[in-house]
Amino acid sequence: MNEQIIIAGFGGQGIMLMGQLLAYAGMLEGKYVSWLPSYGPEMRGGTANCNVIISDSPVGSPIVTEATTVIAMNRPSLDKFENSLKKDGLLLINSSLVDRQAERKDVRSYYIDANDIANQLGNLKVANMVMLGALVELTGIASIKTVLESLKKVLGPSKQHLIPLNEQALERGGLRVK
Amino acid sequence: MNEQIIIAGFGGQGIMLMGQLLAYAGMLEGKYVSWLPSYGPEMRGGTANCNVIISDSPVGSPIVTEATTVIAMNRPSLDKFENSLKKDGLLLINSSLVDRQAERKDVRSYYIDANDIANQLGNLKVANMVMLGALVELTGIASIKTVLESLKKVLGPSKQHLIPLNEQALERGGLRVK
Amino acid sequence: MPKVTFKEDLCKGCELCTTVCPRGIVTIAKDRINKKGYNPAIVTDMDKCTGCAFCARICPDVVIEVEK
Amino acid sequence: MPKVTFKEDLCKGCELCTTVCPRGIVTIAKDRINKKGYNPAIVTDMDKCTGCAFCARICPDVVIEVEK
Amino acid sequence: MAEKVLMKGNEAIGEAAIQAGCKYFFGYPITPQNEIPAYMAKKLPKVGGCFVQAESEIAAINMVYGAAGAGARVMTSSSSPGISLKQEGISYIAGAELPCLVVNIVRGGPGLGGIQPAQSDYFQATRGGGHGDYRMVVLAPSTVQEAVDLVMDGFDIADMYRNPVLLLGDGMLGQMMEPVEFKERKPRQLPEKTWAATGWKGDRPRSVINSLFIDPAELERHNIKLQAKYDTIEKEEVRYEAYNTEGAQVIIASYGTTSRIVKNVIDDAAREGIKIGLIRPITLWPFPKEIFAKVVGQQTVKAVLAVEMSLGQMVDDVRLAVNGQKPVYFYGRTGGMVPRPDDILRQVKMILGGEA
Amino acid sequence: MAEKVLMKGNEAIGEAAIQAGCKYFFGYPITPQNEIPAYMAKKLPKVGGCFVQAESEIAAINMVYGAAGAGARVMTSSSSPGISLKQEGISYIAGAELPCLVVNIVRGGPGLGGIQPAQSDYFQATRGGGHGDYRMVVLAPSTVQEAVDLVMDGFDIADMYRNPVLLLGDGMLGQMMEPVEFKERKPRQLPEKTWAATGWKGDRPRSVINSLFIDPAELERHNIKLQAKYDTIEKEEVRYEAYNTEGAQVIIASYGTTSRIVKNVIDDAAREGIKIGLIRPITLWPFPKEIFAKVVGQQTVKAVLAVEMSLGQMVDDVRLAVNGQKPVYFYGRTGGMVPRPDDILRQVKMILGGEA
Amino acid sequence: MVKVFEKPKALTDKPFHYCPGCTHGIIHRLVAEAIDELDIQQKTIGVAPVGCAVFAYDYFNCDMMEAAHGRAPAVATGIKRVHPDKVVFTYQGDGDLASIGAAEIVHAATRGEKITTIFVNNAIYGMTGGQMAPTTLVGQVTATSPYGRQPEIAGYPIRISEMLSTIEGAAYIARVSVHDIKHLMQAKKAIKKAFEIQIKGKGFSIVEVLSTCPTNWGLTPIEALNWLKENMIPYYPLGVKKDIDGGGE
Amino acid sequence: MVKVFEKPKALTDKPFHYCPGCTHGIIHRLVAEAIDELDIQQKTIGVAPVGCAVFAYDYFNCDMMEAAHGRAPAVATGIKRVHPDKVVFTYQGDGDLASIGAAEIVHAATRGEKITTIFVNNAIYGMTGGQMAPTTLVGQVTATSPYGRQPEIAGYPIRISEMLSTIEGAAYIARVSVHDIKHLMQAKKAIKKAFEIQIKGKGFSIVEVLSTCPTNWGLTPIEALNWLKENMIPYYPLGVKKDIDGGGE
Ligand SMILES: Cc1ncc(C[n+]2csc(CCOP(=O)(O)OP(=O)(O)O)c2C)c(N)n1
Ligand SMILES: Cc1ncc(C[n+]2csc(CCOP(=O)(O)OP(=O)(O)O)c2C)c(N)n1
Ligand code: SF4
Ligand code: SF4
Ligand code: SF4
Ligand code: SF4
Ligand code: SF4
Ligand code: SF4
Ligand SMILES: [Mg+2]
Ligand SMILES: [Mg+2]
Repeated sequence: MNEQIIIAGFGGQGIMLMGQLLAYAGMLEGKYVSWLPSYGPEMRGGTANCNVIISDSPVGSPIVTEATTVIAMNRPSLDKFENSLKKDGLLLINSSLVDRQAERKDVRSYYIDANDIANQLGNLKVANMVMLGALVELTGIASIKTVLESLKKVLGPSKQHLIPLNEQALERGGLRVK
Repeated sequence: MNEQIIIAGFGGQGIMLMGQLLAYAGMLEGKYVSWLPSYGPEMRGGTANCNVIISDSPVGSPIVTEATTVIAMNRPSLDKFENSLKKDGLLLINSSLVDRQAERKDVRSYYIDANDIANQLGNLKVANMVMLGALVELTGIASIKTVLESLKKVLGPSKQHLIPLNEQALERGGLRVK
Repeated sequence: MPKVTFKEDLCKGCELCTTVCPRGIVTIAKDRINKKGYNPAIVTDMDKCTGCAFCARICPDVVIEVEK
Repeated sequence: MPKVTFKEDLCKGCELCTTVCPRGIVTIAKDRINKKGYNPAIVTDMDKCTGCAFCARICPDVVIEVEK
Repeated sequence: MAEKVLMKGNEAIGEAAIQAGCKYFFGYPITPQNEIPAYMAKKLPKVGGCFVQAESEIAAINMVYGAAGAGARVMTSSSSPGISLKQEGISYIAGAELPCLVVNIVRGGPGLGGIQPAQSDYFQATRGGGHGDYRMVVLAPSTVQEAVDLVMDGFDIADMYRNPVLLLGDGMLGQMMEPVEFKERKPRQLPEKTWAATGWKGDRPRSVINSLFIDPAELERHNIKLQAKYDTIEKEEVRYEAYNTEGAQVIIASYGTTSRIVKNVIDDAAREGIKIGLIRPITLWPFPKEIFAKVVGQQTVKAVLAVEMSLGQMVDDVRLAVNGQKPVYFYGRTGGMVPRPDDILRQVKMILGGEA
Repeated sequence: MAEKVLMKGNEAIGEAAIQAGCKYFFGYPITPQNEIPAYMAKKLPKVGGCFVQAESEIAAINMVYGAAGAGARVMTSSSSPGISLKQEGISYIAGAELPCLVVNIVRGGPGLGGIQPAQSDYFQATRGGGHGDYRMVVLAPSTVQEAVDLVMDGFDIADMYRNPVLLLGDGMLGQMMEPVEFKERKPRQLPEKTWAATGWKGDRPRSVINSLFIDPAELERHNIKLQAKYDTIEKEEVRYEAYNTEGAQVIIASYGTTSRIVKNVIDDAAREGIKIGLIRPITLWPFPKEIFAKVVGQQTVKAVLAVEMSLGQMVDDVRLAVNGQKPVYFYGRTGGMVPRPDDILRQVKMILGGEA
Repeated sequence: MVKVFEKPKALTDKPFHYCPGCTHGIIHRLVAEAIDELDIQQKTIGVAPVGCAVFAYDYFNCDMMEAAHGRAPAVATGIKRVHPDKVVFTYQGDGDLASIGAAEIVHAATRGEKITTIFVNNAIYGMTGGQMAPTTLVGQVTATSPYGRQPEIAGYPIRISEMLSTIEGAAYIARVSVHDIKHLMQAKKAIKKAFEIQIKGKGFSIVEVLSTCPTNWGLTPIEALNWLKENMIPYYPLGVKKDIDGGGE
Repeated sequence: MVKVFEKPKALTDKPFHYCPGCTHGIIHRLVAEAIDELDIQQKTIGVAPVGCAVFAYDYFNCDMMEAAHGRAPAVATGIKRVHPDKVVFTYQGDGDLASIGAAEIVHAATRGEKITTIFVNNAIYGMTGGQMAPTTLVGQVTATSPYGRQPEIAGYPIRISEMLSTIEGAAYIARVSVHDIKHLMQAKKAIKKAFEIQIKGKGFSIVEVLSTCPTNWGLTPIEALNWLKENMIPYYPLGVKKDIDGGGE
């Protein structure tokens, strides 16, 4: 396995957390992993993205130049990263916020209405977990269980009550692409 | 000509000025010259010395390692620099303040009671000029006239009234070793 | 009658202008987003405007122009 | 009777001690120089000393010791 | 075996320092290293230590001087412009022979520059941006795990030799997350800090922490003593990784995060039948000269290529190490741009094709 | 011909600057360069200029940044620790492409060190003690006259390339007096300072003096532009003196005041039938590589000896220039100690005798 | 119809990069209005800091320089000495001015440097993501005071205006706020006055403007204005601290 | 017979290198006497400045560090944080403290750093040969104010004690002089008090001591004391400027 993933969206959409959970889950499943965020001057409303690598062998460059998967949580992200995807790569588009189709025809595109699903679950903030659910379902990088386990570690003791909601979101995301 | 001169004494004895006048005079007489002072943290009562080179060819190192002439204005200076003098070099000792004879027998030593002579002239400060007079007399590095000319330039317009006294001191110094 | 104009695409939806209008006619248009991705501020009832320019003065992004 | 001792070789002849003695008995020995090359301070008439230690207190070089 | 955790480079550096017994941190905010002071502010009070946000980088390095002189394990971190400001202080620390760890998470320069990863402070790090004849040991990790290990080793090296140690990373290393393990380490035998200023009870010579030697002969003696120490370090502390070097056609010299990209290139090249070797200096000073001399001596090696995130700084050291044996080429990106594997490979091909 | 006057190096530097049209000086006291600010304080008001004693070296270099950005010929001077403090500012000046003259009258280090002459800031000067990919032109006079000439040239070079120029002297040069002549110079054709911030009347693009490029691609472009400038400087501005090099058995590389001592050695050696040549870099950056390659190529030359008042800094550049053609040796004194002619000659003999 | 309010000429057309509701934008505009009203745009040279306002050189429509962190007063000194007839101002945050640049501001005041400083005190380091500033209030949680600023460890917030008022060369010092219309009008008056003091050659002038950082305070813009009013003003009393030209408290 | 006056134990036997009549020597002794009287020699760590007092590490008979120019308060902070139970003091000149080290002293005070600073104000840079200091009086001729300090160019002398008094973390601030016996006894009292404040953990304490530099003032030691009295004291009024422990003016 050598998954090279780009996750991108607005700051505030939980982009960084998605990537971290993925990397964490990969690590728990015994893979070599890395997570690399974009960073810049602190300003609200900016865009954010991160690179995640999950591999059977040690990670060389943590920078993803040719992605196996791109998750575009908003329109500018799709515009920016669609071309970074390698042939036959996986393109996950948050169709709730992206008003166009993929241009690439040589990739596997999925449209997930993550914000709408999250809304249905009663909390817009879990749109990222919906997408993550879809991703793990499609790639088998990690099980939803491991992702949840990762979430428990990342959230810390005070926020364990959020686990069930996130579990639901992950599952809904998975179902959406099954 | 390649005169390598060390002049040393207490701070306040006008050591630096002696050296500068010598270098200035050398320059006016068309020689290559350099003047290099010792320097250190500003403290009264310390010792001071300078190196003067007057030469027919361009000056290499401005540091005198083997002196052709040493002027010792006080005892510590004699102790420190007597050995820097090359064989047959010239050793001028301010006998007013130095209470010993030269140890070197392979050099030409002169004892000049510079402070006493200066005192007689009514101004202890010109002891340095007395020594300088002796030096130029003995070496012919420059004429007393050129030294005086240099002094005029160095003193600046406001202090020209001091020239006659200094001229006297130079002459008295010259006479002392004639 | 005073006229208040919003350079809508500069608005960041911070809502500061909505707090200072003596006539309470400045609000956020919850129903649309501008190019920057914010719900922009608007004047609901221009007739009531006094042209006091308070809204413009507090706006950190120089979004608003006022004529009288 | 108070006793004032000078570590003469430390003296720098600054004369500060001469200005504070209430009895005016501290002066500079113009006739001799110490190791450092200064005319050192001395007490001329120890009998008059009150042991006030003013001379010692103003001395910047801790030259003076006073006993009483 | 300790548990593996996923950590940001900057936070891992902080945690490693704490586990190495560092109780004092003095710093000043600057991107992209802000997670280090934030981590220390959070954690040091819990281990009985102390975090002070200094008023400036200069104050920070001088607080480090004070704390190190007082006998503590102490650290500061910053990024390029802030490290420039610390140069006088670092020179003082080297001059007074105090141990400490300085971290530079490099960003693009010169001037205010940018905040993206760069390696353009190599000269400053290895040549002493400060004045006088002195050296810092410069450690250049390429992974978060290595950063952790080198932080711990760095404190030991600092204490061993009474010398400042610089950990040189970049924005990428500081910001990325990787699994790390805080291993049990067998402690190095370190000299006692009898020289530290801790209050003088008369039971040892009075401690005076100082770098002033007004008599030049004394200062020269001091400098020669320092030089002897540096000679020992050059003998004892050189570290590098030589990867795939046997029979290589081209040797790439690269360090830190850049070397990871080079590793990708090596794999890509292998697929095309080109054999590239990597020498990755882990200590930038002392520079691993000997391995270069040795590897480059191989018949197979046609050339050496230095790859850096700068416009050519380490390449000087590579040239000095290669000493004319083989041609040395350079490829670099700068200002926060990161070399791409395909561009590096193109360089290698050009060299082999005689076009470079 | 102008009149010859006997002047202290430091004062001559000040006078040369004024004659070169420098009207602004910002500095802070430090031995052994105090005569420069004192001279400027006395003279600048008389030429309608301005001397400001800054609160620190950092403030001074940033005042220089401001004045240079405002279009003025401007200068600062200091000595080693003070120059370390200026590194961030110098990096900013290089980054914003501002012209100015910085003078370092070097003293022994590291730390507070001493105040006697040294050359141990060579690395800092030539490698940029500051952060980022930048260079300063470094001029190293060996006589007071040359200091005067190079100060004047230095301002022109700075304006020509919009780059800081460093004049690197030492305590000996600053304190000694020699005859100097302030020659009529034919002015170099210099570009107009249309970029300067002088108040914007709309008749030119708004002037923005800046070194921030938040987009790394932009910063890289800026760096590459700077690099192109440095390449031009390397081509156009190299200066050196080659003395007695033809048929020499040993080439000594030495600069500044040390090279004067070497000249004595050359005479002494000649008397003993040993032929020594001297290459004296006048620009330390750009370093005169080519002349080394050329001279050292001579059959007669057995070896190169770098002589410095440091523990070995320029020797790196000499090695890089010689590139393995001939062995390169080093002899240095440090901490304010000055090499003695007889000791240097002994080194040469040891080299020739195969003992070094 | 006449424009009763429009963008001042001394601002460029570049939209501000500041976070929504950040009062840096208001303060920029007030400075620009003062420049317009005094008709000095053509002879003004501004100095941008390192901080969120670093891009001020893109916004003020006059010649600008970007200074190293904290050194704007030194840079301004260099400019002013070369162009004594120009109007030179610095725009600096509290990290920039009160922390790393403390010596530079104290000495610009001491020299009576004829420059004007706009000092934006938002009790935090905005640009770098919300670390403690010397002006951070006691108890305030920041990235580097995670348990709230504790006086035992980090001391008490510094009152720059009061401190500089002890310096002879400082001619005009005022602390203002922009949390409501009334106060921002006063702020503008103070800024204009500060420029006038410079133009008259009286000495150093500085206006400390209390400002918000909704992002790093973790508040909405409206909440942030209230927090400023309720927490900052009691510790940082508003008013003219010094005015050698008459006035003052 | 009892010794009514002898060299304090907290001074080593090394003779001072100061110029004849330089009051640095008196001030050293007063500090040492305070250390003796408080019996804290074994737990005191001193920090020497860069300035004429650079060799203070040879004179104070306790552990000492030599700090970079102006940075003594930062160095002392580092020491004190490691050894909160020790007594840490800095000894600094006016160039060191008021000029290059202005930020460091302001922030040591701001942090309420529990250290004591002895600030020797002699209105000049002694060590480097008599340049203008920020404390140099108007009109005073120095190497870098050859026409006398001109306020138009160099501003007015800075009153450090008054400036620091505006800072909350400063617990004790006094200005004293040593030009006569009465005043030097007061100086000693202030120095002792400053140490006591530190020992009690009250915060930052500083004693500004007016001092002479006969060499660079170009006066005899006696003339220098008079010059201090007649010129410095009127501009630098003596007294306790702040004492959170009670007292003050
Ligand atoms: C020498 C140096 N140190 C640190 C930094 C990092 N830095 C950038 S902005 C900033 C602080 C900004 O805070 P402030 O001045 O309060 O301005 P604000 O962003 O709050 O407006 C810092 C520390 C830097 N660029 N240069
Ligand atoms: C960074 C740095 N800048 C400048 C100097 C030079 N220097 C040494 S002492 C001194 C000033 C001393 O004046 P002050 O602090 O008033 O002490 P004083 O000698 O008057 O007691 C200076 C500028 C230095 N050593 N280091
Ligand atoms: S101008 Fe005044 S009344 Fe009109 S909308 Fe704006 S704030 Fe309201
Ligand atoms: S104040 Fe300005 S930016 Fe904020 S909501 Fe109103 S118009 Fe928009
Ligand atoms: S102790 Fe008092 S009375 Fe005695 S000599 Fe000294 S000053 Fe005079
Ligand atoms: S005060 Fe001290 S140093 Fe000065 S003259 Fe008196 S004893 Fe000597
Ligand atoms: S981080 Fe704070 S100060 Fe900076 S722009 Fe955002 S709100 Fe304003
Ligand atoms: S130079 Fe001045 S301050 Fe320094 S020791 Fe001499 S008199 Fe004292
Ligand atoms: Mg701020
Ligand atoms: Mg002083």
